[in-house]
Amino acid sequence: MDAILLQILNGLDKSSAYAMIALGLTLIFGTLGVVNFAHGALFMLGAFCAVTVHRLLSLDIVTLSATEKTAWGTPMEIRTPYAEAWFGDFGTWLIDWSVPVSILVAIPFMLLFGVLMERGLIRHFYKRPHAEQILVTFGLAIVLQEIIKSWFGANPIPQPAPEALRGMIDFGAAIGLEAGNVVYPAWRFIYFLFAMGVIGIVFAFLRYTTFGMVVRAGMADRETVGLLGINIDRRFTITFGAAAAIAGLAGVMYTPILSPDYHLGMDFLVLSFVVVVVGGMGSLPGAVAAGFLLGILQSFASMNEVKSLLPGIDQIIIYLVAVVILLTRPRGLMGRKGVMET
Amino acid sequence: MTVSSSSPRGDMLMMLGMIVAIVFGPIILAPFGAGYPDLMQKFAIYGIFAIGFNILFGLTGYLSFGHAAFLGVGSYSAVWMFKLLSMNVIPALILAILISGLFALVIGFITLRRSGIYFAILTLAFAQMSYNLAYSVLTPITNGETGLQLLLDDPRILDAPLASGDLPLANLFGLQMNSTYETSFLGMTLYFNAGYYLCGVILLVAFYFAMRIFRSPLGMMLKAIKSNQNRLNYTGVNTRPYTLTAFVISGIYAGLAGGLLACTDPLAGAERMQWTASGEVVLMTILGGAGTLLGPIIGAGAIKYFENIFSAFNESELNAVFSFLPDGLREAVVSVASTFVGEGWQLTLGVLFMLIVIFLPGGLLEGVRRILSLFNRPPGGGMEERSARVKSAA
Amino acid sequence: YTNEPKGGTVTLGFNVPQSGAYADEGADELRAYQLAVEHLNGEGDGGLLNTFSSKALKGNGVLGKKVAYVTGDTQTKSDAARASAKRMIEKDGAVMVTGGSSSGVAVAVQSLCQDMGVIFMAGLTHSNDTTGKDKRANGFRHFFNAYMSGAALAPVLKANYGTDRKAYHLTADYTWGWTQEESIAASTEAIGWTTVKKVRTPLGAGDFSQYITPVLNSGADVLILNHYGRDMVNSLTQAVQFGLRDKMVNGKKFEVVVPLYSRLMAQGAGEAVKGIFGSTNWHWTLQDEASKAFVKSFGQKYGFPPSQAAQTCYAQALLYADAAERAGTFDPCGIVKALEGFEFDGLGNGPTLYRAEDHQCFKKVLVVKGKENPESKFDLLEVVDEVPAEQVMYAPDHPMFAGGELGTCNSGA
Amino acid sequence: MTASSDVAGSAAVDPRARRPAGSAYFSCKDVHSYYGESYIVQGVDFDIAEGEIVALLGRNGAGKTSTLRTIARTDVPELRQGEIWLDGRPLHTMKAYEAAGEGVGLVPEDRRIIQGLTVAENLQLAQIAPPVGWSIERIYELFPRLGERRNQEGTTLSGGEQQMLAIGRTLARDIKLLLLDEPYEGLAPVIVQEIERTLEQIKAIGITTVIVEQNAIAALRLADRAIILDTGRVAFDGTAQEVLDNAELRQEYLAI
Amino acid sequence: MGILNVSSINMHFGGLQALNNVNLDVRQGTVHAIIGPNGAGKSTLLNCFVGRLTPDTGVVDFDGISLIGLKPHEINQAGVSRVFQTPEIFGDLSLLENVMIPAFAKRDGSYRQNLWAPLRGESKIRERAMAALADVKMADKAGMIANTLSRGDKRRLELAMGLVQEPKLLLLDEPTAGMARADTNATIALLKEISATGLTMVIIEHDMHVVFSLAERITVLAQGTVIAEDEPAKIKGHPKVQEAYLGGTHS
Ligand SMILES: Nc1ncnc2c1ncn2[C@@H]1O[C@H](COP(=O)(O)OP(=O)(O)OP(=O)(O)O)[C@@H](O)[C@H]1O
Ligand SMILES: Nc1ncnc2c1ncn2[C@@H]1O[C@H](COP(=O)(O)OP(=O)(O)OP(=O)(O)O)[C@@H](O)[C@H]1O
Ligand SMILES: [Mg+2]
Ligand SMILES: [Mg+2]
Repeated sequence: MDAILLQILNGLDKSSAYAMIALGLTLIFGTLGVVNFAHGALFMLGAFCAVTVHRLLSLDIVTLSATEKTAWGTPMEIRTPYAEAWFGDFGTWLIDWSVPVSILVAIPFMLLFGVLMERGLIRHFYKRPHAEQILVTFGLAIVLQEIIKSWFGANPIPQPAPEALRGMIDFGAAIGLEAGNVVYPAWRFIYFLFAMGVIGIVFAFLRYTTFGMVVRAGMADRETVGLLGINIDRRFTITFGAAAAIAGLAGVMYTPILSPDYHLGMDFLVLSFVVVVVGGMGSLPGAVAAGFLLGILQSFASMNEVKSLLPGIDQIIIYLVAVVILLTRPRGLMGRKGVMET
Repeated sequence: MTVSSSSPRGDMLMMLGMIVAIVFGPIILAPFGAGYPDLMQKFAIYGIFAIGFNILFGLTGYLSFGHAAFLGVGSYSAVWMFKLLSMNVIPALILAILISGLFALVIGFITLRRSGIYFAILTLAFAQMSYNLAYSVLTPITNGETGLQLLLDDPRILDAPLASGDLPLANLFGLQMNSTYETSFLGMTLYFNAGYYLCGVILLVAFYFAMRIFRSPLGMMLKAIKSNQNRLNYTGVNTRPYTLTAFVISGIYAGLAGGLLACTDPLAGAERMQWTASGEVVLMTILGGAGTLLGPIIGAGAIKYFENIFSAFNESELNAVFSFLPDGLREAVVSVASTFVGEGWQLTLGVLFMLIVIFLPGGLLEGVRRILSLFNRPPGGGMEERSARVKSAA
Repeated sequence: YTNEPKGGTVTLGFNVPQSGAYADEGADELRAYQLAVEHLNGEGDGGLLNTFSSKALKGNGVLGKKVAYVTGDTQTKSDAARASAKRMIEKDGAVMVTGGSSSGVAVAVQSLCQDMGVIFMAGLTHSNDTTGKDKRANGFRHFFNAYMSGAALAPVLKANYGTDRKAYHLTADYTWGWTQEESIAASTEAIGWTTVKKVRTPLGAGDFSQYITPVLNSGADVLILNHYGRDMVNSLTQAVQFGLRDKMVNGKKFEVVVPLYSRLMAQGAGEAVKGIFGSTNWHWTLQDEASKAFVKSFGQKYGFPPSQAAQTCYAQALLYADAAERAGTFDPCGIVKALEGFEFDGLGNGPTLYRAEDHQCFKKVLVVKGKENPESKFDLLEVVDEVPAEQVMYAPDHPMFAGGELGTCNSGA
Repeated sequence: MTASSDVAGSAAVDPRARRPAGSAYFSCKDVHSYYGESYIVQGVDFDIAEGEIVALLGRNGAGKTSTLRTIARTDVPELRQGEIWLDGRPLHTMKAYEAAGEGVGLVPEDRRIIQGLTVAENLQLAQIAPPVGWSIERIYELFPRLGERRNQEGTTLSGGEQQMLAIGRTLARDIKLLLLDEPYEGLAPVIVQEIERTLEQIKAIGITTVIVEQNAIAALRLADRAIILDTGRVAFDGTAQEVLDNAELRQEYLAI
Repeated sequence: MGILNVSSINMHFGGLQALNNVNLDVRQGTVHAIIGPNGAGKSTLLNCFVGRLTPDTGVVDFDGISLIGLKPHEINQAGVSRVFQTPEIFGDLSLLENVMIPAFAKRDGSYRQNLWAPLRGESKIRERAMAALADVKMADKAGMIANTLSRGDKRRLELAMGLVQEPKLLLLDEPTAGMARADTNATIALLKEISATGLTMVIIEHDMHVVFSLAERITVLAQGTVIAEDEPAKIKGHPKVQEAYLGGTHS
C-alpha cells in the first residue's frame, strides 16, 4: 500500500514534465502541423535559463590572494558574488531562490526565442513535407545543443532548489499512515502544482477564447482562413512562442530535480513525441492525459515486485504501452481524425 | 521521378556510373581523405541501408523511425553465424537477410495497421524495445553494452581450428575481408580492400534491385499509396500487401547492411538499434533526396564523411592547414574553425542540415542537379563528377 | 608489423569521447595526451619524465622519432569508437590507440586493436571484464577496476559504518554496472554486511526517483550506487532529495556509497556528494612528487587541475613510449613483452606492476570522501585512505575475471 | 453591409465620387500570374462598376479560377505583374487576409469547408476578423438546412450543403466584392433556384459580384455583363445580352 | 432480378436517418439515375455499395454476391468501379500513371504479378490507359502531374480512371459537375457509347440535361427515402419530384 502510494506520488513530477513538454509539442505538432524535433532543445534551453540566471546572480568579484597559491603555483582566487556584495542578505536570498526567480527571465526569453524561430525558420516550412521539417528542426536542435555544450560543457550542472523548499512532505502522516513511510520531496510536489497551473491556464485560454478554433482551422486550411480575413501567420507565431515558453518553463522548474546538461533535450525528445502521439494528434487533453498515464505507469513498472515478475519491463514499459494503445485505439487516446495520418 | 521521365538509356548510364564510381572508389575518394577501407566500407554499407529505407519511405511515404532495429538484428545474426558456423561471410549474410526479413515481416504486419505519425511512433516503439532489451535482459544473446564479439573458444563448426591465440577473420572463401592492396598514386596512398569491394558489389546489386522496383508496377503502386492510399483501395487494390512488401524489402536491406557491418568488423552492439541510429538513416535519406534513386547514397556518404573526417580534425592539424596565414590571423582562423571541427563536428552537421533544407529542398541530389544543369549535361551521366562535387560541397 | 613508422615521426591515436555524456571527461583526456606529447617531444617542463622510475625516455621523442598524434570521437558508442580507431590505424597509420571513457568502448576498441595488430592502452575503464573475460594480449589497463574498488572500500566502510549493515544496490544495467555490483557486494558481504536487494536501472534513466522510493521502506540502511557519469550525478542527487541521508533505519544513520567516484562527476552532483565514500584511481591533491609535478604542469598549461581520467591517460601515453624505448621497437609484440610484468614508480600512483597474466596495473587505490567544506570547485573530494596494492591484488584466475583468454600478441601483417 | 437599396442601375448615384476621377470601382490592370513556372493568367484587364454583376466565362482550364484567386490574393497563383484596385485600395500590394479585410469575399470552387470544425464554427470563423456582415441567424434563415446541421462537422455535409455553407460563410462578412466560383455546381435544381434568388437579393443590395459558372445561361440571366476568358486572356467583354445574342461567340467559347 | 439488388437499406448518422429503407434494382446493361435534393442520401447510398460505409441494415447484392462487409478493394475486384463526387486522384503522379493504376488493378488486382516486370514493358496496360485518356480527350496531357489540372479536367480524369477498369457496374457521382458544356455533351455521348456495350451504370447528377439524355430509369431520393422510381418521362411530371427536387421553372 505504502509502496503503491509512493509510486503514484513519484510518477507525478515526471508525468508533469512529460505533460508540459507534450502540451507545447502538441500545440506545434498537432495544431500547427510542424514536426518539431527542436522541442526537446527548447526544454533544455529553458533549463539553461535557470543555469544562466544562477550564474549571473552568483557572478563573482575575483581578487587574487596575496598569500595562498594553487597547486600549480598561481595565486589563489578569492571570490565573492556581486549579488551578495551589493544587496547583502537580499542577494543571498536571490541566489538561493534563483530557480523560481529565473522564471521571470525564462518567459520573455523563451517567448522571444519561439517567435524568432517561427518567423525566421519554421514559417517557411508549414507547407513543406514533414521529412524536411524533421531535418531542419533536428539540425537546429543539434546547433542549439552544441552551442550550449561549448558554453557550459557536457557535465550536468546542479541547480539546488531554494533552501526552504528542499525538505520532504510526509503525505503518509497526513493521511494517517505511519510517519516517514510515504514521503515526497517538497520541490517535486511544487513542480506538480506548477504544471497543473500552467496546463490550467493554457486550457482556459483555448477554451474561453476563439484562439484555439482559429489555429485549428488555420492548420486544416490556411488559405481559406486567410480568405476570411484572419491573419493566421500572426496567430501561428503566437502559438509557437507560447509552446516554446511552456517548454522553457517546464525546463526551468525541472532543474532542481534533474541537473541539466546539454543533452537533456534529446533525452526528452523521443519520449515527448511518444506521449503526444499516444495522447492522440491534435488533442491537448490527450497529450496531458498520456503524459500522466505514461509517467505513472513507468513508476509502477520500476517497482521491484513488477520487475521480478517481468525482467526489463521498466525499460520498455512506455513503448509497450504506446504499442498497445495505438493498436487498440487507432488515433491514440483522444486524437482527432485526419491529423497527421498521412 | 515519374515513369515518363525515366529512360532505359538514363538508367543504363546511371548503372554504369555506379559501377565506375565503385570500382574507382579508392582513387576518387583519396583526395578527400576518405579513401581508406573502413570509411569506404561504411559509405557502401550505409548506402545500402539508405537505399532500402528509401524504398519504404521515398516511395510509400511511410516514415519508419525504427529501421535501425533491422540493422542491429542483421549484425547480431551475422556475428552469431561467425561464432557458430563459419567465418565465411556468405552464411552470415544469408542468416542476416533471413532473420531481419522475418523480423520486418512481424513488425511490419503489426505496425502497418496505422499510417502517418502513428505508424512512425509504432516503429519507433518496437525499435526502442529491441534496443533496451538487447542492452540488458537479452545479454546472453547480445552481450549487452559491450556488444557481441568473436571469442577464441567459439565453436565455428565448419572452420578448421586456428593457431592458438589467433582470432579468426571474416572471409569470402578464403579471401579475407581485411586484405588490402596499398599503392601510391600522385602522392596519395590508395587502398584496394577486399571488404570494400564485397560491399561495393552488394551495393551495386542493391541499387539495381531498387532501380527495378522504382521502375516496376510495384514502384508505381507504392507511389500511388503515398499519393492517395484511400483512392487506391477503391481502385481495387489491397494496399496492405504492397506496404508490407516494401517494409520487408527495406528491412532486408537494413539487415543486409547490418550483416555487412559485421563482416567488415565482427562486433555487433546494441546502440546500432537505438533511435538515434534510426534517425540517422532518415536524415541520410532526406539529406540526399528522398524518393530519388541516388539521393540516399549521397546523403549516407555525406553524413558518414562528417562523422569520420570532420571529427578527426584537431587544433594541430588546423594550424598546419592554415600555416600559410600570418600568426595572429592564423590563430583567429583556427579558433573559429575549431568550433566546427573536432568536437564541434556535430555543430557543422547541424548547420549543414539546416542549410540544405532551407536552400536545397529536395536534398543534396537536387544541388547536384542544379550544378549539372549549369553545365547542361545529360542526366545520368558524369557520375564521378557527381560524387566528387557532392564531396566538395560537403 | 602494422603501421611501422617510416619517416621521422611516430603517430599515436587518441580516441576519446568528444560528444555525448562523457565529452568533458574526453576533453580532459585529450588535454592530458597533448601534454604527454609535448613532454615526450621535449617541450614544456618535462612533466613526469622527471619523476618516472624508468629513465629510458629522454624527451627527444620515442626511438628518435618525433611523436605526432591524431584524434577522434568515440561518441561513447562502440561502433563509432571502432570506426574512429580504424581510421587512425588504416588512414593515419597510428601504431597505438588509447583513450576512452567507458568499459563498453574500451572492450570494443581493445578487441579491434588485437585484430588489427596495434597496441591499445585503455583510458578510463573500470569494468572487471576489460582485463577479465574480455582481456586481449594487445591491450593494457592502467586504471583500477571494480574488484579493486570493493577491496579498497570494504575496510573503510567497516571502520565507519560497522559490520552490521544492510545494503541496497542500484546498478546501471550493463556490463560495467554488473561487475561492480558483484565486486562490491562480495567485498561488503565479506565484512558482514547483508545485501538486501540488487536493482538494475536502465542506462541514462535521468530520473531515478522511482528506483529510490522503494529503498525507503526496504529495511536497508546503506544505498550503494553502481552508477557512473550522469547516472551517478542524478541518482545521488535524487537520493539526497528523497531525504535518504537524513533517515534513521535500524537505529543507524542511513548512508549512501558511490564506489566509483570521479571529480568531474562530483562537480555535477554538487552539494550531494558531501560525506559520501567512494574510490578513485587518482586525485590531484595527492602529495607525492609525481602527482605534484603532474598537477603543476597540467595546471600551468590549462589553469585547472587534471581529472583522474587525465592522469590515467597521461600515464598510459608515457608507459607506451617508455616500453617502445626499452624494447627498441614499435612492434606490438615487442611492446607487449616490455610491458608485461613491468614494475615502475613515479607516475602518481606509487609503485605499480603491469601484471603479465592479464595486463592489469596493480597500484594503490584511493578511498575518498566528499569534502564538507570545499575550497574551490575542484576541491570536492578528500582522500581518506591510500590502500596499498597488495590489499587489492587478486589472482589472475579469480572467478570475477575468469572466462577469457589473453591470447597472443598480434603485430598485424 | 451597406444596406443601400440601390439596384443594378447604380449609375443614378455616381459611385466614382469617392475615387480619383476616371478609375473604376474595381479594376484589374494587365494582371499576370503564375503557378511556379507555368504562366496562367496572361494579362487580364477589365473594370467593374459598383454594384455590377459580371459573369466570368470560359472553357475548363481557361483560367477563371486562377483569375479569381489572383484577385483574392491567395498565395498561388502568384501575381507577378499588374495592378488590382478595389474602391481606391490597391489589392495587388496585399496578402489574402488584408484583401479580405478590404471586403473581398471568395467562395472557392471546391468549397473549402474546414475540416474538424462544425457548421456553426465555420460560420463563426468568418466573423472573427472585421468587417462582420450578416448575423449567423440570418444565414440560417437563408439556408435552413445549415441551421438544422449546425453542430455537424462541416466536411460531412452533403455536397450541396457544403456549397450553402461556403456561400453563407462569405455573407457572414461585410463584403464589397463577391467572387463566386461555380456556385451552382452540384446543387439540385431547387437549390439552384434558391441560390439564384439569394444572388438576386445580393444584387439588390448592390454588392459588386463576379460569378464564374459553367452553367452560362444561368449566370447570364443574373449578370449585367459577361467576360469570356480564353487561355488566360480576355477574349470578350460585353453585356450579358450580347453573349446571349451572339451564337457564334457562344459556340466558340462556351459551346452552347 | 437485376444485376444490382439493393433492399431495405437503413443508415443513420447520429440522430440523422440518412437512408430510410431504401430499395433499388438496377437491371443489367441499363443506365440508372439517382436524383434528389442535396443531402438526400445519394452519395451515402453509393458509399454503402463500395464499402466506404456499412449500412445499419439491408442487403446489397451484386451479380450474385453480397457486397455488405466486403472491403473496398474486394468490391472493386467484383466489378464495381466508382467515380467520386469530389475528385480523388493521385495528385503527384502523372495522368498516365493515374489511369494505369486502375488498369493494373483491374488486370489482376492481386498483388502477385505486379512485382517485377519493368513498367516500360507493360505496353498493353499503357495502351489501354492512353485509350481511356483519349476517350475523355486528355491524351495530350498524359505526362502532366494530376494536381496541376483545373477542376473540370480533374473530373474528366476521374472518369477515365473509372472507364479504364471496364467494370461490370460503374457508379458515377456527378460526373459532369463543373465540366464545360461542350465537354458535358461529349461525356454524354461517351457514356452512351459505353452503355451500348452493355455496361451497367448508376449515375447521380443534378444536371437534368444529362440525366434525361442518359437514364433509362430514375430513382428519386428525398431525405433518405425513395419517393419515386420510374421511367424518365414519368418522373418529369411526377408532382412530388417537381416539388422536392426540380422546382418550378426547370425543363
Ligand atoms: N496548382 C496548379 N499548378 C499548375 N498549374 C495549375 C494549377 N492549378 C491550375 N493550373 C492550370 O492553370 C490553368 C487554369 O486553371 P483554372 O483552374 O484557373 O481554370 P478554370 O478556368 O477555373 O477551369 P475549370 O472550369 O475547369 O475550373 C489550367 O490549365 C490548369 O492546368
Ligand atoms: N459522416 C457523416 N456524419 C454525419 N452526417 C452525415 C455524414 N455523411 C453524410 N451525412 C449527412 O447525410 C445526409 C446525406 O448525405 P449525402 O452526401 O448522401 O447527400 P447527397 O444526396 O449525396 O447530396 P448532394 O447531392 O448534395 O451531394 C446529409 O444531410 C449529410 O449531412
Ligand atoms: Mg475553376
Ligand atoms: Mg453527394
